[in-house]
Amino acid sequence: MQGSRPFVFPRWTNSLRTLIAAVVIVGVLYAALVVAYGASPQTTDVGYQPEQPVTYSHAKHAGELGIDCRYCHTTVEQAAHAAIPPTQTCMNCHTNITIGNSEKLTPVRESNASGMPIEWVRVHDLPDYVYFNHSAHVRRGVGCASCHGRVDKMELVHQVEPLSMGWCLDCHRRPERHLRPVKEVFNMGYTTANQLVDGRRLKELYNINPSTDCSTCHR
Amino acid sequence: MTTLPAHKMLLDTTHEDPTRRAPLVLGDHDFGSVTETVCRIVERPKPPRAWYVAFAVSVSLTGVLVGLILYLFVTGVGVWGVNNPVGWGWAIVNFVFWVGIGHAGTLISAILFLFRQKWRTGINRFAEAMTIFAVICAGVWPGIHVGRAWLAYWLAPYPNQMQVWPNFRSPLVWDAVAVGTYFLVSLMFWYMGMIPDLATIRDRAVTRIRQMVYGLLALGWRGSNRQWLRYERAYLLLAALATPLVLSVHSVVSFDFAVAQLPGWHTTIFPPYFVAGAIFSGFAMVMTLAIPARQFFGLKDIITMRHLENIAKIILVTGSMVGYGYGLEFFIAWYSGNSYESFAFLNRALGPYAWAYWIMVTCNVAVPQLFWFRKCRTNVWVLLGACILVNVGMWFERFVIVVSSLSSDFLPSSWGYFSPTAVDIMMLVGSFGLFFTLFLLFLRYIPMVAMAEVKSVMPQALMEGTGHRPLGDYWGDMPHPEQRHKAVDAEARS
Amino acid sequence: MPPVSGPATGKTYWRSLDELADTPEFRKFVESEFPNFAPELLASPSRRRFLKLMGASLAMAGLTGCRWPKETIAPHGSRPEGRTPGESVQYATAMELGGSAVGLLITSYDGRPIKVEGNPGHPISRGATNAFAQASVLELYDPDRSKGVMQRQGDQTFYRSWDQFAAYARRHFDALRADGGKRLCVLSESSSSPSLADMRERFGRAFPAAKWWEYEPISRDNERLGSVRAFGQAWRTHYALDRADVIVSLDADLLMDHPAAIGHARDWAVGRDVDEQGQRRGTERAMNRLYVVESAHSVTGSMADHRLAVASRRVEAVALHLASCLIERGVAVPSVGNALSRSSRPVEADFVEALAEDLLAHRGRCVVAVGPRQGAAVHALAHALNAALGAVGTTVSYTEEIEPDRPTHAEAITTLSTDMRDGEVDTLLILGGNPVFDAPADLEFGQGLDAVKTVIHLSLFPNETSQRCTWRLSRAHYLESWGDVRAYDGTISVVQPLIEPLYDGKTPIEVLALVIGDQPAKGYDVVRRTLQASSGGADFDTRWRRALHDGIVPGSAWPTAEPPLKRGGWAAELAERVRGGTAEAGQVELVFTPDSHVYDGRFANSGWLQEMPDPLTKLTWDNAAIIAPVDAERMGLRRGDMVRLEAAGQTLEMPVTVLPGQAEGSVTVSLGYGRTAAGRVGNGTGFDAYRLRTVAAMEVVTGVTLTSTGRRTMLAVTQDHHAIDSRVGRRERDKRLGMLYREADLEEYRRHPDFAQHAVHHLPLVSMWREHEYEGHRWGMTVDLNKCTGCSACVVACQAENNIAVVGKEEVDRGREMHWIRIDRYFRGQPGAPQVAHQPVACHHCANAPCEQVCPVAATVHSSEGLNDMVYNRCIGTRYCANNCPYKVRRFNWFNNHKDLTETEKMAFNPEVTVRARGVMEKCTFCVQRINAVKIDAKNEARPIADGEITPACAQACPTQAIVFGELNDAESRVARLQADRRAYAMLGELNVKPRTQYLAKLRNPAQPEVALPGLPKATHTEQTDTEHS
Amino acid sequence: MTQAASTSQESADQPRALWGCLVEFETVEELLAGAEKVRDAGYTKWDCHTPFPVHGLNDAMGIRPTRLPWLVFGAGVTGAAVGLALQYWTNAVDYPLVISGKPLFSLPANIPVIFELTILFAAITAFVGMLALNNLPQWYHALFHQPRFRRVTADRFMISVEARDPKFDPAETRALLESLGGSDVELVED
Repeated sequence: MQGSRPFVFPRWTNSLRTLIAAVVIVGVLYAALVVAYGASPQTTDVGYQPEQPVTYSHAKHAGELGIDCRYCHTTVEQAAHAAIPPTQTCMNCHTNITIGNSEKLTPVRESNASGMPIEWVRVHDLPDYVYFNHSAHVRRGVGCASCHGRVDKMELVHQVEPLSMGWCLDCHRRPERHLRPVKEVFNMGYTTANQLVDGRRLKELYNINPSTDCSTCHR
Repeated sequence: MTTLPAHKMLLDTTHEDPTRRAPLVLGDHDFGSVTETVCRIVERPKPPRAWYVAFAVSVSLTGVLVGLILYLFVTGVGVWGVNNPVGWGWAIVNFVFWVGIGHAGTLISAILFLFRQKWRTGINRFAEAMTIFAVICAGVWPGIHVGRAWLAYWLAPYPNQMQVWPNFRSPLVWDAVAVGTYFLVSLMFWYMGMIPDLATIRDRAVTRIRQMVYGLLALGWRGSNRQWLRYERAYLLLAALATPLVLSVHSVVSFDFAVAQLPGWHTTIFPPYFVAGAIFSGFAMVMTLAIPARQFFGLKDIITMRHLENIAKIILVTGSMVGYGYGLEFFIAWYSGNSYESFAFLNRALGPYAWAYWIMVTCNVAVPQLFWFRKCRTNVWVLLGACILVNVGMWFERFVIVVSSLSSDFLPSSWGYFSPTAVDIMMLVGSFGLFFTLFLLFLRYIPMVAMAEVKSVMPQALMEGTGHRPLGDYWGDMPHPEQRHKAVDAEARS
Repeated sequence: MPPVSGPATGKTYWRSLDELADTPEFRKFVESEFPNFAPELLASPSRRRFLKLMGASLAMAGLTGCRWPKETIAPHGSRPEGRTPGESVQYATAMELGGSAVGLLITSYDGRPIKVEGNPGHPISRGATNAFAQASVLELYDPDRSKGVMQRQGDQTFYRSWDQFAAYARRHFDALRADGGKRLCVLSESSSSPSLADMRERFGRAFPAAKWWEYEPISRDNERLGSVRAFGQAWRTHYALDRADVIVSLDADLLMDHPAAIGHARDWAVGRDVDEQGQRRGTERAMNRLYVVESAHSVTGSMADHRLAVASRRVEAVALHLASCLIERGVAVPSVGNALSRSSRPVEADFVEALAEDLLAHRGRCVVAVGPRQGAAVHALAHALNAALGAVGTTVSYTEEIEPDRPTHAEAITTLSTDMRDGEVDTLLILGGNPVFDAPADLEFGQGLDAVKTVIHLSLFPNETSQRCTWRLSRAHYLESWGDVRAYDGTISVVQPLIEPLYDGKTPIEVLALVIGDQPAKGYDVVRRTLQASSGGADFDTRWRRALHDGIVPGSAWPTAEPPLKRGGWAAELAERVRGGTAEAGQVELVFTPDSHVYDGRFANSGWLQEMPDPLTKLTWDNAAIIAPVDAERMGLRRGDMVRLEAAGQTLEMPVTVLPGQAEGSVTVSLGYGRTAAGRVGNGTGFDAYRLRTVAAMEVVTGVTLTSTGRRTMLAVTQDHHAIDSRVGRRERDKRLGMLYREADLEEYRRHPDFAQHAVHHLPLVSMWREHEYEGHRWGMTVDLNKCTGCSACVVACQAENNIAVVGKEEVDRGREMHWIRIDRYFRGQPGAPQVAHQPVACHHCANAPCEQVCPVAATVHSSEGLNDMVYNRCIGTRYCANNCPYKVRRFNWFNNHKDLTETEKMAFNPEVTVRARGVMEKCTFCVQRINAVKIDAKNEARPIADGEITPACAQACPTQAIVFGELNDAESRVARLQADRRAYAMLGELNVKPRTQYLAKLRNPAQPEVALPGLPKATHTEQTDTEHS
Repeated sequence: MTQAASTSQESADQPRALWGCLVEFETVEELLAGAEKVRDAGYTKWDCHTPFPVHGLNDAMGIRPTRLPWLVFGAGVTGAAVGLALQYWTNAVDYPLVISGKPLFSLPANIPVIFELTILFAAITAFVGMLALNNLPQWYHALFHQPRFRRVTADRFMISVEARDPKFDPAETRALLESLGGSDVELVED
């Protein structure tokens, strides 16, 4: 064995040292980024915009025509769910109004005739172990737009906020950033010169101290 | 000066004489022959048939373990015998058992190194290997024993969209951190110790593939003294860090119990007594592995009877500590006047789990007392038998602590009995399979003795007259080369 | 339901709903059945919750950020008036069992009834319920229920439609009119429904010659007969236990097994609710005292201050001796007079003497009640005694009886089966019931049935009887049907449907209408007609709506009367029997009781009831022959040993269980188990005691032989597992009992009102750190051990409210039952005459909760309102918290417990509570979903929360109101006042865990002056001689 | 032969540069003696190669102790700080939860993690630092071309002087090394 020629790694292998170091460091950072952004609801959920059985335009109804949210989502102030309106609600108007192309309305008419529901696709979907109550929020000056965005500008509704636990907590910890006068809750376009000042005042006024207890949302 | 004839004194490796200790390496070895002896094992093309048999068995058992883990994941932890009130069963028992085993390695390496106990050199390498593998076996359990293993990563404090953090008050978090750290540090310690030896194998390697593989692993070690300088310093530092770590790890494991308020768990004596127990079981396992190893691979000259005897002495000491712990628990229970506490221990000794308790006491307290007798300390069969019993006993210690305490705590209405299922049993067996699989691979491919370190304690490494001394003070520890040769001749003549 | 086979007819027939679940047929079926409901059912925001729960939690698990599967919302076509999706509504109705009703309020969520509560306005329930009522929701959704109409032809079964049946019925019954239905018989369950009675009259007019029989396996006919003997006519006896200071129960389980049990419990509890002077709160009256003489250890017996365990057949002797003692003391017991020669041997002299003394001391404030298993004469005697003691009019009252002169159930079933066997019956219409299974064995009813050409069975389940019938009609569940029922006191409640019939069922009323071709045929109209007829026409609609809303028809209770006792030979006869009774002495007797899980067998397919531990034996999923410890010792029997029972020529092999307090020489077997056609849950559970029952001995069989077979079987109990039983353990158990369950005699309590505070001696509890303050709310609970009877209504109520899984017999045996609230049951004293302790234990929401600190992921933490929150979706399942919980109230999902639920069963889920995934810890939350609901409403209405507005399911169901929940920060709230009571103590408080649930110590009220009575152990902590229980 | 060795290894390489000079010894004694001579000759870019750490060699070579310990100490302190900060911020600041009625921040509960992190950081630094300071991994090295050099990991001791050394001169250095009494002095090419 003494005689035999030793195997020697080629010279360039020495540069591997730096390469390995680099890979390790970059790899760690990359993983961190993936977890932080790639997997966060901000990335995965925001912008979710499923096709709906009826091409109903909030921009048209809530925006142009300026119909109040509560005309359709009647229960939002009393109940946990902001109920999706029954077909009847559509027909209230559309029995005599048939502007625009009326094919759009066919499913609605069918549903009205058959009594079978229109199966809307849920956009804002919380996990099943999360219990969100609309009435508790809209009655305390949390605007529709704060969570659902400018629905009145959306042709087809999509999700604008991550609806992640962290996102909920942000508001429960610092409600002043989002509070508005109760009468402005359904005002999509509400803005204020100095949100923080107003927010703090309203927080006082409505005596709002949101809980971050687990059982507030998880039961 | 003793009256024994020189050669007797020198060759009876168990002979003790404060002024003249027996040598650590027997036979007429020089650096080359030591290298040869150790490397031969790794380099021989084919291992003994026994190796293949053992390996086959171990691998299939590992398969069983893996299969059962999958079954567990799809079905639920209900496949075990655990229930209410006994929420922790064999999974945790096995975890503590294996972590305990995993202590001797680093302990031998680190603490003995710090204390300049040069007899460690013969055994530290595979003691460390044993540690790594034992910790791997231990690591399996906490992971799979949780109900939703796929969420176990929530124990890690990483920023997440829930904005929720782990609860650092929980001993389980301490546990995860401690065991994780322990594994990493042990691994580095082990690998670092191996670098020079890997280089040796690299340089002796004949086949290209071996040259490349060991070449890669040796990281281009050149044995240069400037390297040795930092290497030794780093090694010393690691040893210095690992020593408190070893002690902390099992203390933390004991917190899993001591921090709870369950009678029989909530005991301040746990940390020291767990550490002692860990060392105890760890050394027992080292012995269990060392004896066959030196037998099969002809290492009797390097892992000498003196090594085994020293281990036996440690087992005797730690065993007695553990026994003292058992006694003290009862005293405290009685002395504290806490009725729940007193019952917990009364119940251990006389309750439905008395059988387990008495197995534990017999194996852990009675058996080691054999080692008071030299005859037993120097008889491999006694050593082997005793050490296996000790391991059994230590498994039962954990069983008694975990199960008997849980089965009857505060409300008699909720007392319940735990009985293992087939899955429990097969998984324990399987974990042994995993352990031995890894260990056999180690024996096959990695020098099981730290050659460089052994060489450094050989007489040739010692320079008369120069005033230079390898690794601390050698007076009396090494017979002078001439003396040795004389003795050997004497031996030959008689 | 047995697999049905045969050529496919026009209509598809099917085995179970889930088989069809997603076929178009099923959709069509559902839509046709309940158009409004179907969409909700198939996809409503609430529904989705459990439909894809596993999916969701898994998505949560690994694949962070992945969206849930696409979901659709199906709103109503047109939303019904006043229906808010996702909000629950309550409707009043009533549930009838064994011929008398309990008024209920049903919580309906998006059209699905999901929870049963008591109707506070109802005279019997008064807001409380029992386990049976609680479990009726699950029964409604039971996928094994009978579906639609089935016709058997030869060995083939065909699915038919109601129209097809109607057509058949018209042909068939018109033919029968010819001879006035001479060969037509109806066998019905006993029912109190005025409408049914009305329909029965119409039926009688249609078929003058037809016979109508009524049969109930669990019958109270002895009471009727007793009153007939005493008064010459059937009267119904009512007890006002709240007015009684001394209550004597002769084999009567007033608090559990009685049509008015819930009311009794409430009244009885009034007399146990004492202040620090040991007097009833706010009155001068003393705490009541309960004497029980019985063989089987009943719930009432477990509450007794003095309990005398004697064989059931010797109770009459005790009663007689009591009478003579009273007569001795100068009480004129009407119509008994000197029929009793003093020659009748004194029985249990010291007990009876003391009892007599006590009764005398409480004339007019005492009750003597006799149970349904005792003979008519004993009942008659009780009437006499009550009259003599001036109880009648104060604590005892009488009302008329429904159908006073009907034959007894035994007679009825006997005649019917004889007629059938003699071939005098061509058509038999069975309305409910399950005679093939529960008729006395010696009648061999089944065989008789085969001799009948046409048997039509209307039944909720395709049970043993339906299988032998030509037509199986599925019966509408009470939650699906219109009807009316009477409570025990006669109060009428209107039964209104909460949901369209899921399985195409009809009510007996409707079927009768069909049979006689009567109009109107719809239950709704019939009920309205009856009510209108009974209560006049003027603005009927208002009263109708009111009745529906209140759940009762005001003023419909029967007027009470004081019927005069008439002389009868019964006293002499009784004396005679007692004298002769010596002959039977030494013989083993067998006593039949209704079962705490399955009643007479009808609830056998209810997982909730099957898994509810029996209040005394803690047995689940089984019945067993209950024997006394002494007998067990003598025969060397342990729980689970199989024995052979031979009685009246019938034999049965079943396991025994040993129960302290069971009378020596008496074996108790509960009826209703051993079903073969109960459904997937009930089949093959337990052992069929009906096989030992004969017409001659419907209640008690004497001369029974009991021999060990040497075999054993597994009985799943939730307490006292054998394996854990050791001498040290037992000694410790008895030692601890005094600390866990604190009790005192009334006298001692008067002397040391704060005895409960001194039951445990420990170092002062100091905290190492500053305690957290709880501004705002701080919830707490108290459990009054002096009131809790162990009836277990809370256990099932909790299960229904919180979607608690049923795990099955094997898992229970492993110790994996999931109940969030359990009732610990301990025995103390001599196994022969033990004292019983019932202690409900749920999560105590400790301020220093030991479970919280050990959770690595903070899945269980404290809320700012002092709740111990358990966050399922954060839990990774280390089970460390359960290990560290001193109360052992945490429950772990060892498997996916909901895997096997059918879609219909899932409809019983409460959408307000997360359905827990596999590998997750769960426990009592103080019904946090209810707390939050009230909080949100209160805040929306900007008002404070009223005390008692929030009631957890357990507290709401509790008949005695032993459980009180509320606001601890408000010193005036009930719970705060109770926790300030000196009887209040924290169990295991010495651990300094600061539990928020506190117990009010138990008081016992033994007779004064102290006489040597059973039920009074001399030493409080006597060594248990019984190896089985504690 | 070196020539041959190297060419055969790396034919692709540019014309060989001289790397240095190598001498071999049998025993530790010889090595130490030799090392002292080279040291005294004032060489700086040179090294000894031994199968095990020969003690006293550092003095013999006159090299200064390593600064590794300071790195390790620093890392340890960092670990402790990180451990404390992490636990304080997560449990007491970012999402304070009431757990078992305990204070939001209590040092005793945090000690284990702090301790473990201290060890972890320090240990990793010790290991990685050693490699870094030793320029490891360095799979290629001129000396690996020397067949004899492979015995240095078994039973031989060697001294190598690099050509980079200012005092290096092929002839002189060779002479010096030969004077050390070692065997097979030879020039090593790169």
